[in-house]
Amino acid sequence: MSRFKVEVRVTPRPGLLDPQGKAVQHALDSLGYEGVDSVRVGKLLVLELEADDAAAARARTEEMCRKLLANPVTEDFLIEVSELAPVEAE
Amino acid sequence: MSRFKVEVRVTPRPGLLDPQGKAVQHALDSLGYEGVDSVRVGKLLVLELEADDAAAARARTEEMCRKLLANPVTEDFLIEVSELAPVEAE
Amino acid sequence: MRIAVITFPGSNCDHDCYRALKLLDGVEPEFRWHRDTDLGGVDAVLLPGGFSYGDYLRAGAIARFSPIMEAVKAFALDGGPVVGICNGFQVLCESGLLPGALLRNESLRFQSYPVHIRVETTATPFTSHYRKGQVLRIPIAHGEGNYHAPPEVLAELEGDDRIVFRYCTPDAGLAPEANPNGSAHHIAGIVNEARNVLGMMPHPERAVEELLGSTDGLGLFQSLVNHLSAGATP
Amino acid sequence: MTNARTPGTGTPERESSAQRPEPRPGDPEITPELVADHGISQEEYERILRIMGREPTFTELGVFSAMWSEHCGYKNSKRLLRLLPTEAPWVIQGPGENAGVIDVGEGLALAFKIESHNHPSAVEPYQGAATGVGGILRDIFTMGARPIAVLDSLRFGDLASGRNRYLFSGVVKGIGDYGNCVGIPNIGGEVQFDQAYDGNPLVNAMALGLMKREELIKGEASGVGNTLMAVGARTGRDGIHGATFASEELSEDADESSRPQVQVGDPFTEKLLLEASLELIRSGHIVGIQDMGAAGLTSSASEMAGRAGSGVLLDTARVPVREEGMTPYEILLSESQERMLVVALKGEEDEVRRILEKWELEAEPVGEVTDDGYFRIEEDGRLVANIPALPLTEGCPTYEREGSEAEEVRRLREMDLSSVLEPEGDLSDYFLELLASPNVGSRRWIHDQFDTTVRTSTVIRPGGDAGVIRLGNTGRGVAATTDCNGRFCYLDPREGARAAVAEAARNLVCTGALPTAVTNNLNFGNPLKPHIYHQMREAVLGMAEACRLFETPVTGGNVSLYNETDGRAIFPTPVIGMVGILDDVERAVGSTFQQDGDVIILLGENREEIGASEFLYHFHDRIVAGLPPVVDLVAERRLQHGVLALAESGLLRSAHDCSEGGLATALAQSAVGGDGAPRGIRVKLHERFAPIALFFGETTGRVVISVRPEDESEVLGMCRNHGVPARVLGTVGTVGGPFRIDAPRGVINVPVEQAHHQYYDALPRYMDRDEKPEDPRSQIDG
Ligand SMILES: Nc1ncnc2c1ncn2[C@@H]1O[C@H](COP(=O)(O)OP(=O)(O)O)[C@@H](O)[C@H]1O
Ligand SMILES: [Mg+2]
Repeated sequence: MSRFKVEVRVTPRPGLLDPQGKAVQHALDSLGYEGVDSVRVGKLLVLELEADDAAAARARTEEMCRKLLANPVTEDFLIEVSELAPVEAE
Repeated sequence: MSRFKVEVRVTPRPGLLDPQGKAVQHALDSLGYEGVDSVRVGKLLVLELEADDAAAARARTEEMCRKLLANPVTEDFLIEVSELAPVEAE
Repeated sequence: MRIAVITFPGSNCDHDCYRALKLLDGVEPEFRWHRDTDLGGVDAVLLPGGFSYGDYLRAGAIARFSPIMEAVKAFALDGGPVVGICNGFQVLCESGLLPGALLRNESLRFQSYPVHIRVETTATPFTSHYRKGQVLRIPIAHGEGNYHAPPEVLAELEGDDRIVFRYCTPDAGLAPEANPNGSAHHIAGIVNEARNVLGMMPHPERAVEELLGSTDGLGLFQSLVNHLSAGATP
Repeated sequence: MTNARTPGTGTPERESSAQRPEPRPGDPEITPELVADHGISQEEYERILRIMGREPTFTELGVFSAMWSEHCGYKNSKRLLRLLPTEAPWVIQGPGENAGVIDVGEGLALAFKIESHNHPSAVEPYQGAATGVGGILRDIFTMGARPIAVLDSLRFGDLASGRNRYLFSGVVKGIGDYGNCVGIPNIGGEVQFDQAYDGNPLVNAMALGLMKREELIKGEASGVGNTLMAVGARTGRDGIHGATFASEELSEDADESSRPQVQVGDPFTEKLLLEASLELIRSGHIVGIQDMGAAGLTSSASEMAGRAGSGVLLDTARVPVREEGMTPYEILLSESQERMLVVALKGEEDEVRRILEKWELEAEPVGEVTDDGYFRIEEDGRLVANIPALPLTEGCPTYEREGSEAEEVRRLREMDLSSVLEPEGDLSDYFLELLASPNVGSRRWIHDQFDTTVRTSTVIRPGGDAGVIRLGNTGRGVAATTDCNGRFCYLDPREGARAAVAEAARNLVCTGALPTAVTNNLNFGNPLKPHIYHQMREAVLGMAEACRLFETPVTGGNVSLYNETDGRAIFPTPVIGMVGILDDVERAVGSTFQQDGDVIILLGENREEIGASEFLYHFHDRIVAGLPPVVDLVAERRLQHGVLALAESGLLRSAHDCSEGGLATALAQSAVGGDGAPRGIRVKLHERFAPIALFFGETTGRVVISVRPEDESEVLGMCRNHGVPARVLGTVGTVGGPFRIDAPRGVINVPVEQAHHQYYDALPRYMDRDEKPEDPRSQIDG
């Protein structure tokens, strides 16, 4: 068993309107930041969990995403796992 | 000039109450996912912009974060830059 | 006397504020557009509620960069009275005119109903008409009203008598059930150090007529008018 | 047997064949499969061939498919809708426009309409509900009216299921976030939970708007040479074929297959669009405006041409888009939100643009009004579609079908329920449990998430019988409500629809408002099934009869069919949205008891009815059976006049209608409702029949009022004069006192705090705690 830090990036599906992104881009524009072609705003979830190994941590998170963390109709997700420490080390 | 994809992760500052994280953790709990020790919910901003190089892209994004994208009282931010393509290639 | 009501794209309480101010003798409310750069010599400024720029990034975050906000800042630093209600409070925090930030309600839900708030200090241009400890019944309507500030800032607010309103029970008690959003120290409204900038989440402009259920908000506007007319007669 | 009706004569075949679009590279070939995929029947396709005088292009096929969908073409409901009364001296605009409009005095006009977003909400509750509110608001402000209130009529399956809780919380949040951001107060609505709506929630949103009479503008493309401008948000690929989708049954894998049809709402842009549109309308630079709603640019442009009897020429390459490479087909059918089509006076396009720019929005010329009666589309100057406008908008075949009642329904209606009525004696436990039923308990959990007081004109917030808004500074007010009991309608659609109209009117008069006009939302299953068509026809007949008698004409509405999941239809749910006028808004009456010692009076009569009740559903295995309560429209009419007279004379301290949960529940709601502290009551009933029916039966035509003791005899006298049965039941007690109802064969006796707690805990017990672990998404932010 180890502890893992899992980052889940949840982003609006391509093609869907992203009003938040639009508003931010507009604001950056009017603040004079040129050359920003696109802004999408999503969610970042940072979890800490215990699992046997990185693959298990990822698999479990994937399931959580499908069930809860991301809305399959409007959002995509991406998972990144990094090991924190073996559980004994705690 | 190149185009860069810049990911900005905006997270609630440590110590700050994160009701959304709490709610997600709670929901995971009630779904029977054990061993999830901590959940923090933040924002993910994905920008596409043009800049001379990665360092310039980062510097510019840092400024945007300080000015607009994150609230220094409540949020931290982390920037990740990756090159998409030289602008000529477009 | 002339009071500016600022309209940002997405403001939706600007007309309500205008209407409330109109009820007071001698007050001439005037709208100012977010792109204006000049307040035009008004005596006070009101930042109304709503969802400036949709509140899409953070409530008030984008509005603070509106051209008019430069003028509002200068006006405030010069001692002019400024009131931010709901989204206006959020804009004031984002622009640094007030300390702290307003986070998502602890319930994660938008909450809209009449709450009770206790007047904590009458030593401001906005509350002289009330009694200290007086309980007002005023509607809230917000999703991000959970006031947050670092401990040292909260201590300063407490120590300097800068907490103007706290959420309370009908009989003036402080209780978690009476706090609609999880706000630190039950804070519903604060002033800046110079005491001329007020930010509050509840909507006093929605409590100025018996027909609509309460007139408890009138005192705030009356206090402001008294303050201004006292200053106007040297 | 279907029997299609041929539309207006003279299909202009010659001209259309003269201007035949070249096939567009990349477009698929027209095959029978492709036609079928567009939801177009063989018979309909033949009609298209006749109208066109040739085979349609792919783009044209898409256009027909959208315009002849049930959603836009009303092919299965149009003939029934003709049965509804639509006229009265105060009706300024009846059905056919974006919204109905009535005269409300003082030179003011009220626009109002209801609209469904059932299918989108089933797939994505948050966005589905949000965009539903967005659409109905646009319908209002495109008439020139400023939206002043919204209401929402909702149906969900049983809250015991996590999926239903997810849908419910998502829909409520979506409605709230959208309306709150635009700044329109929510003043009421309704929600019913029943397993009949499992997997197929109903989300009907209603909006009201106010304007000066002369500010009324229509959705007409008139004035040859005038410029069509696309205004507001850019066009993306979202919601392509939403109108066709809304006319299909949902299947198990709806989530997967419907993905591309999800539309995302942007209430901030809506708010800007609202301000810009009203400014535009008042500027005089435009002659017509319409929301690009269902079927997007296609329906707005063709309907505007159809109404004006003109034609339009559009170039899709000029439409501002969000994504690259969009085809004319996609641009024409996209249902991207927060867009308008505007007809600007020739030469005044720049003024239009300037107004939009002030609100940080775009306005682009995309075409012009023509006089040839054609809906003509070009892509960068090359013709891609050329369709006669009138046959396109009006020529959709309409069907009248055979209907027959389902055998099952007859059986349920005739079911023997006598054993249900057996319990006697102390019925307090039944009472307390019923108060906490999701169908009876307080809706505060819902409307606390809605801004109800923005615009500082809300006189009665949600929680009473109807919402009341003051009308500017006129001293007048408007009340609004939505009502329908799907169970009544299931067991007897005609009676159920009559009951819905009666309940709506009763809710209005309880606040002191005179019922004035109706908008309606017909939510039904698949009309091709005889028992569904039967439900539709019966419901419309019942609605028509009641509306005629009450002098509340129908000025508009919406039809949502194919509300079925895996072949099972929802209850027939003809939702009534009704508005009423208060001459003196200061006289508005609330529904809560005010003062101890006040006299409680029942208007109307108790009957031994228990059919179709919440009691039955809740305590007897979710059964929906028995005869729904009888509706006596003439007695209802007298009751309405009586209550109104009492309200106008200022004699009412409170008035509350009896509905779900019956008389005991109505008394409890008046005792514990409102923002004040709960008051006990002491009530004696004399009926000797089964106390279960007496306390919990849902007999219609009853109103509980309270009056000052000194007014009692005057009130009873007025009731006599109006022919309204009235009887003193008892008195209002003190804050925190006992809540007690005595009857010959039963009693309810509880501390009022307990009733209070049960009533307000009804929804939180499901939504705020995790007693039900399979309920994940409803608990976190969507
Ligand atoms: N979905 C909703 N949105 C807003 N208000 C609602 C909703 N559902 C119910 N309400 C409000 O709650 C109160 C009770 O509703 P309901 O039980 O339908 O009353 P009635 O039976 O008198 O029509 C009404 O004021 C109604 O407007
Ligand atoms: Mg109702």
